[in-house]
Amino acid sequence: MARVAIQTEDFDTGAELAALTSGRTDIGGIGCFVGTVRQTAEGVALAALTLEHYPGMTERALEAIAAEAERRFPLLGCTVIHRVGRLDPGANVVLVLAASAHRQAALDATWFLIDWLKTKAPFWKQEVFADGTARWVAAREADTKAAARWGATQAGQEAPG
Amino acid sequence: MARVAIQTEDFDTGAELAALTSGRTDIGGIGCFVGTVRQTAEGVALAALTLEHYPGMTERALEAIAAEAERRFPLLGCTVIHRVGRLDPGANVVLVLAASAHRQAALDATWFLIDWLKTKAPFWKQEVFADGTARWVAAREADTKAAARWGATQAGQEAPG
Amino acid sequence: MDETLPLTVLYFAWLRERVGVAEERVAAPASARDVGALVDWLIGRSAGHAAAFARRDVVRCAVNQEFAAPEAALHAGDEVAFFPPVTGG
Amino acid sequence: MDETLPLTVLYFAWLRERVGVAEERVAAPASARDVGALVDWLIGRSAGHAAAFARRDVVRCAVNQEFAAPEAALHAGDEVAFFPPVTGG
Repeated sequence: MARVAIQTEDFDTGAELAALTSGRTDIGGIGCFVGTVRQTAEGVALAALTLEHYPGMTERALEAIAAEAERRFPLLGCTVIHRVGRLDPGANVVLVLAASAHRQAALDATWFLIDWLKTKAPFWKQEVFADGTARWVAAREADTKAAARWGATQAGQEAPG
Repeated sequence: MARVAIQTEDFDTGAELAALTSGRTDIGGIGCFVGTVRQTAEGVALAALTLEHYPGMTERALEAIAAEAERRFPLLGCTVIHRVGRLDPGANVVLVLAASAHRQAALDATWFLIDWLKTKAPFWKQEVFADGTARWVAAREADTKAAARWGATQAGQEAPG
Repeated sequence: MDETLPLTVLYFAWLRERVGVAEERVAAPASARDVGALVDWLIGRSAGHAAAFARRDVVRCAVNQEFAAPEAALHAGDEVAFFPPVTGG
Repeated sequence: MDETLPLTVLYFAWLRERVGVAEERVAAPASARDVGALVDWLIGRSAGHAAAFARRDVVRCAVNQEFAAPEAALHAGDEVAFFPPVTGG
């Protein structure tokens, strides 16, 4: 039921919403989150963000995360799209959509999907600066905590290698 | 900073998102909620939903709710659009958008806006059935509880008349 | 001294249906100095008004487009609206 | 009995940069029967490998595209990936 995609090109949130909901009359609410590239990383201006991923595993991880959301919440559909490659400031990075009969489940699932995606899907961000230097973004403790509030993992757990 | 609208015509979520974010590089996340008309009300098929409102007060209430969201969360913009009149099953009813540097504030504010809108903005829903009968929707205790978790009101409080 | 309080009274949703009008201009007695007292007086105007306010605890009020409690004071020229709990969103 | 374990090893992000390759096919010794033992052996392959695994506690692993702990068993033909904590979204 979930639509999952990893792509270099931009996504069209309006078109994705329409694809998720058109012709349906059982949906009462759709939660949505769009993540975008901010110009500034800790006070330093970004030239771009480069997103690397693990082809094959990333698709599996996103499908497992979406399946877990469908197991936990009474969803009538969900969409997860993540871009990879070089992204300019202001560009879209990630789209999450979750549809349900009621707003509570739609918004809970949206939040769950983005929290888990941030900590369980194999993407790595690199910040590229105006002088050509680059820096890999460190994982944020706050993201780990945000994911942890959803409890035990079913869609794969990270452990030190 | 907030855009607030009450209208009979449909809204275009993609266009509203673009209007909120285009040309900006300070936004890191946009939370969104779209409410739609469900076909079924407690097992009975709906022909339509009719939405009545209080012209003048509704605009003021939505502006006050948006201002309260901007006071509580570090927002970089928000949009609240609510339709009125006769709406068919599947139709859009309400759109909430909230943009921030980080996802936590964007999603918190989205949730806050829809919770407060549901309990503090003067709209009334009437369900119209296939046989021509109609029934005013009763306020839901769950909505009052959802709004109450955000604490004391600043944008007007309902009290028995 | 003026013995009456000129007010615009609005009704929405099922209150409008029971009263039979969406809006009326009334000259309330000077005793109707707050929302609760105005309701006491409106109930006597017609069977429809009485039906609209039969369960006063579920009726909500706004004075000049701000939510108002039963003890909210009224002044000449005020716009007073009565309606059920809101159900938008 | 085969004395070696044929594996495909992948590196991502700064691990890839330190090792110098994104992918290598290795014939690990039979002693490399779990992820932790494989890392012990990989560290000896080059200064780049040693640098990549200098802080083993921050390195994450997947075996056949599923997250795996240091004690996860390895089998001939496995795809073993090493990478930093993920930072998507």
